[in-house]
Amino acid sequence: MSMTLLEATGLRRHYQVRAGRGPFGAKAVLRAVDGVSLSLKPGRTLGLVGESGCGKSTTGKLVLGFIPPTAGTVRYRGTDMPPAGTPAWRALRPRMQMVYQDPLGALDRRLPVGVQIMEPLAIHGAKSPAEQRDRAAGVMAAVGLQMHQFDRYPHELSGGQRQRVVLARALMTEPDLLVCDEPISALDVSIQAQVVNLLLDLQDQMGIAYLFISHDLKVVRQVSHEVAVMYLGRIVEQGEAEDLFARPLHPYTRALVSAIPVLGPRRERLLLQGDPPNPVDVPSGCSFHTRCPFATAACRAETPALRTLPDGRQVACHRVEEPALQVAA
Amino acid sequence: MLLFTASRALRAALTILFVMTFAFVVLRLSGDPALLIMSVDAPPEAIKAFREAWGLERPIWEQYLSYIGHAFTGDFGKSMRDGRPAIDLVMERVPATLAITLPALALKVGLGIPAGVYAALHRNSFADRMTMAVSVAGFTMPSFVLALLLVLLFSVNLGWLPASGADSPTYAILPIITLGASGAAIMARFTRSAMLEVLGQPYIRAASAKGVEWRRVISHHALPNAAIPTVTIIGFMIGSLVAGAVVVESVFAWPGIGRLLVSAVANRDLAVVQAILMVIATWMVLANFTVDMAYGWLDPRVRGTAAAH
Amino acid sequence: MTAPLVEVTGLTVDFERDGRSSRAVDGVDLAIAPGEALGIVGESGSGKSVTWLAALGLLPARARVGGSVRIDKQQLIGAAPKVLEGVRGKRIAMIFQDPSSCLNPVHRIGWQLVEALKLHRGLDGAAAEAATLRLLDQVGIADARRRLGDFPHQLSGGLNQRVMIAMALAGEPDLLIADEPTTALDATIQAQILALLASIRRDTGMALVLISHDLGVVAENVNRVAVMYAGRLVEEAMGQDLFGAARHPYTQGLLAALPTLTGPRRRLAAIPGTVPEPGKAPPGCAFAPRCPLAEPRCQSEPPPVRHVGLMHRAACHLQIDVGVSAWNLPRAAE
Amino acid sequence: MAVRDALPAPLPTSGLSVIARRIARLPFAVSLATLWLALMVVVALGADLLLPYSITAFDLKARLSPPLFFGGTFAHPLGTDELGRDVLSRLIMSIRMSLLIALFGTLIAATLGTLLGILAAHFRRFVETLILMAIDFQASMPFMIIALSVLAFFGNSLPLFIGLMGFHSWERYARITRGLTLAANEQGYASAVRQLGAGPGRIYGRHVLPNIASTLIVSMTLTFPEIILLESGLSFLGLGVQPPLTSLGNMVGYGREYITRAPWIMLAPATVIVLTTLSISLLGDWVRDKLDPTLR
Repeated sequence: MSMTLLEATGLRRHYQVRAGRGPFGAKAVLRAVDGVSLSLKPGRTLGLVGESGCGKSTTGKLVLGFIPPTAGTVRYRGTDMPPAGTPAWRALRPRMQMVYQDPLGALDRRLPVGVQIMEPLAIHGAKSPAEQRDRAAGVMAAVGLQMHQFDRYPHELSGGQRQRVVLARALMTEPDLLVCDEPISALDVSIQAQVVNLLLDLQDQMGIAYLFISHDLKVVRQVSHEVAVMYLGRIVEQGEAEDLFARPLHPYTRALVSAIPVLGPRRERLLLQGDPPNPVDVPSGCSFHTRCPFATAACRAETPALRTLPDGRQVACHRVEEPALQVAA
Repeated sequence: MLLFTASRALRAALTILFVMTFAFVVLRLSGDPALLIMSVDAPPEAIKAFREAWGLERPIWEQYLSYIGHAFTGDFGKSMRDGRPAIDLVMERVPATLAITLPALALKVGLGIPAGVYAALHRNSFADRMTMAVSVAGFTMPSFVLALLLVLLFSVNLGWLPASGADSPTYAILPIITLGASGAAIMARFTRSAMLEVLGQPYIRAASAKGVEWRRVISHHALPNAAIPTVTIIGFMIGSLVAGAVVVESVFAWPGIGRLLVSAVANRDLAVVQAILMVIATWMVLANFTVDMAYGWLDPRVRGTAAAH
Repeated sequence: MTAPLVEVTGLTVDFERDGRSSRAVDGVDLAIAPGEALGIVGESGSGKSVTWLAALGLLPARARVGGSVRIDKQQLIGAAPKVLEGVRGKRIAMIFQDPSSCLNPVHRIGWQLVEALKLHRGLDGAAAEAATLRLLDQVGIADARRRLGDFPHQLSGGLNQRVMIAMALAGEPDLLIADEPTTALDATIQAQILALLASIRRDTGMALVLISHDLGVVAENVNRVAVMYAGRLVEEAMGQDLFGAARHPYTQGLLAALPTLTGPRRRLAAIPGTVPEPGKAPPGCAFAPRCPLAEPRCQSEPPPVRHVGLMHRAACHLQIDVGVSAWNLPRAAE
Repeated sequence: MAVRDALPAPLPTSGLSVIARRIARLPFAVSLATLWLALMVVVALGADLLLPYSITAFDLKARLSPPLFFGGTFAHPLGTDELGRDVLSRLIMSIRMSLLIALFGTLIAATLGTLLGILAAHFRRFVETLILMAIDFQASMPFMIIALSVLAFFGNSLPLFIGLMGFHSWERYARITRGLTLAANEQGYASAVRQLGAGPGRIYGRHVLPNIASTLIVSMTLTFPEIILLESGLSFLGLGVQPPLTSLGNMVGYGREYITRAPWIMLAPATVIVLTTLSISLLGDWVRDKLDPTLR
């Protein structure tokens, strides 16, 4: 089955900000997301990587219809996403859920976790309390929680257990889509693998599609079928996960991959100069040209489109096919 | 910096306009202003003259504009008690109020800040607990109770100081102590918590790690940062000097604005009340403006420079 | 091995709260040779940062510190404030995780650098300014003269960490302790900062203690690695030995739990359970409740730190052979 | 996947033993404060039963009689005033009146402020700007002055006076509620529940309000004594509670005339004011420390 579960086209999200302070501060536009298109098939995982401020979290919220896009559309199973807060939007929630970076923040610390796990069913009111409880017991077992934890409060659980609670709550309505926003970043190293394995197992068993947002390239590679790399609100490269990290083409992806410290032998490193530009003041042309070691005049003038190469890889770079660039790599 | 100043000045002007509008709306809501201000037994032709002068027959927005116009020239009408312009009555009381509130402010700052800093630096020590105990007492003791206790002790029992009036500088001593003591308590408490907050910041530990000796960490790293929130509370104290003096001036029969306000409220002398309201609002706004400027000077983060992200 | 520059012996740290005390560091022994780079790896609550804050006397008053930390025979634990102030920044400098909140927000960058220079080199006026510019240049800050007048909030996290490093260099220390220096920074900026630290070490011969939760960061930047868990040192070895032939089940578990950037994807080996809360470590080996090989004595007796190879120490009752992983043994299969 | 978790020992379930242990751990000062407040509540609730005399009953034979132990009698344990009215009786009625005003004032301020805060956080944009402007205005004028002008313009009546007290510090609740609600809406639990498909009623009623309740209650321990002080200050000046009703400030104001001859008229209510505000502040500080350990 190759029907598309989720299709986002030309998503933009701009914010009005003041560059200075006070009512006289000059207005500026912060382009958090600036023309992102992506699609996701059932049971597949799309990884979204990038550094802080690249718009990956905003993309996650746009895809769920949680915040309205400035431009662009999101279609779920072929129908347009209704505006947030409307009954139609709410009715769609059981189909798509979110997993958060900070599970303690995403849980209500004054309610026992069991009550919170059952809440989606209570909201969409389909089942009797007894049925809700049965379902909760099943889901808790699936995510590796024990029934005696049903009456615990979030602060009485460890970070890994809390993330399991958040997952259990998300799974109650048997969604097709989970948007995971940095789901393991706040966890201790020895706990991260538990949650990664759990996510993979759940996908196997339930056929859920994931939009997996993270700054951690290693983890994204571990869980994703396909990976998109974002820089300043745009996707600069997208491709099959193992291939993308083994053979990054866009200079930014190459720098990012080479910047990740690894245990094995040291690799050649493409060290970028300076900081990423302020998203309020995105450079003209290719937004990466200010830090790109291969930038030319054309890069400064013209924004490269995301093109599909013969091997299926998508890259937004003017020079990606030039031999000079291949040699320099 | 210029933009910062301009935006604060605009805010100050807006607040004053807000207060005027407040007075206008409340006055209209409360009945016929002419009757309220002139009192019911005023001669009908005087009321008519008043209505014409204030344009009470005209549409409400015209009345509003004319009211604002009058208010800006300091014309709030005449006091119904002695027929003098209200604003004159108020302005002649200003020196008396300042004579007790300014020394009291010095007392609050001079006593409260060192006590608060000391308490924070010697946290959980006996001195800290004592400072906090005194400060809680100062916070919970109403000024009129403190005033009366001081009178009971120093005037009635010991006979050292006069209890009420304003015949010589010694009459100012008890009002100043009353005003200063509770303010100093609040100041100490606030300074202590500001200081503790700063001492917990990473840059304090980083300064120590750099090898800076502890005394210098306090004087050059902690105090300038703790000063920022402290200035807010000083500004608020300056702004509410007059308000704080209302009760104390009444207890000690001190001829300042506060006492005038109380008698004006009791007699419903609305022209005087309005004039005082505006004087206090202007004072408050000036104080806030000064604090904002001091803030900009103390805290580079609010100076409004275009920051790198 | 040459005479150590810094020697930590039997260091303990207890935090008191509400009359109860909890042990954050429990008998840590470490030695750092001049010019050496030592990595310290551990999860939150492992005591890896507290160890060094205790050494420099930077912990709050409710911490009780025992044991010994010496730099060239000079005892630091219990030393007078004057002695400690002479060591901090001058002999041992320290940089922290969140550079933007470690710089004083109300002082200009230049002022803060000059303060350090005046303190450690007695420089003033024009000489201090020249030295400041040199330092900023050394840490790779372009346009140094303009940056002197900036406040920390005007700089990015990466630039602020460079300033912190410049400040640490002001005292020309023998040892720099970098406590998670890149955790708050993005990957590309992290690479810049780590490269900078490496080049400074090449130029100055300064020793480095790099504290991190990221095994990759440590692997790429130090010679020797110590692994801490729940306030204790569990394993210590040269980098290639530790990452190639770890002998402690915890270290082995950490390595097996780590996804890779190259090679085929395999299922991660997850360490079950959770990190014990500070002060709630079990009486025996702190890792026993999560260890696939734990025996009864592991629950009751703390394991001794034993030499298991050349410059390789591990704190485990079971002497696991080279090349054997606790996580591949049949008993670990659940 | 098996997860072996160290299970924390189950908490003791007997409610009574928990309460007993909590009381044993109360600091001495806090216990005293709690006792005093309990006494005040009993007095306020049972005023009609406790009253030895009517507050307007004159006893002209016993004018200005001193309290017990200062030469007085059991007939008037706290002495009498110029007209021979029993100070204890007046004090009991005053406590009821002052606590009543402070209670209603606090409730009005908390309700109004919380509501406005939630509205601001929910609707954002224009509604929020308007509410923020009102907060700024309220915070930039000393409330004493606002209160005095309103009293001057509208005259005085008890319902108006109580309503006026309710306007004191509403902006504190509005500010806290808006801040916490925004935080919860941005990335916290409220956002998570909204993503589950919950409507505003469930989000605010079941999640946000219970979560911020403790902060609001701590704020009420600040507002309550402030309103007692404000009310007694205004009543002291003769601008608050009007005779024949009586409040603590009112009594002090009246007793001030007799400060040389009969200081007890003024000292009795003054002591009650100070002890009550002090007790609430102590209790509030203690509760705040317990609720938020980071403040210590």
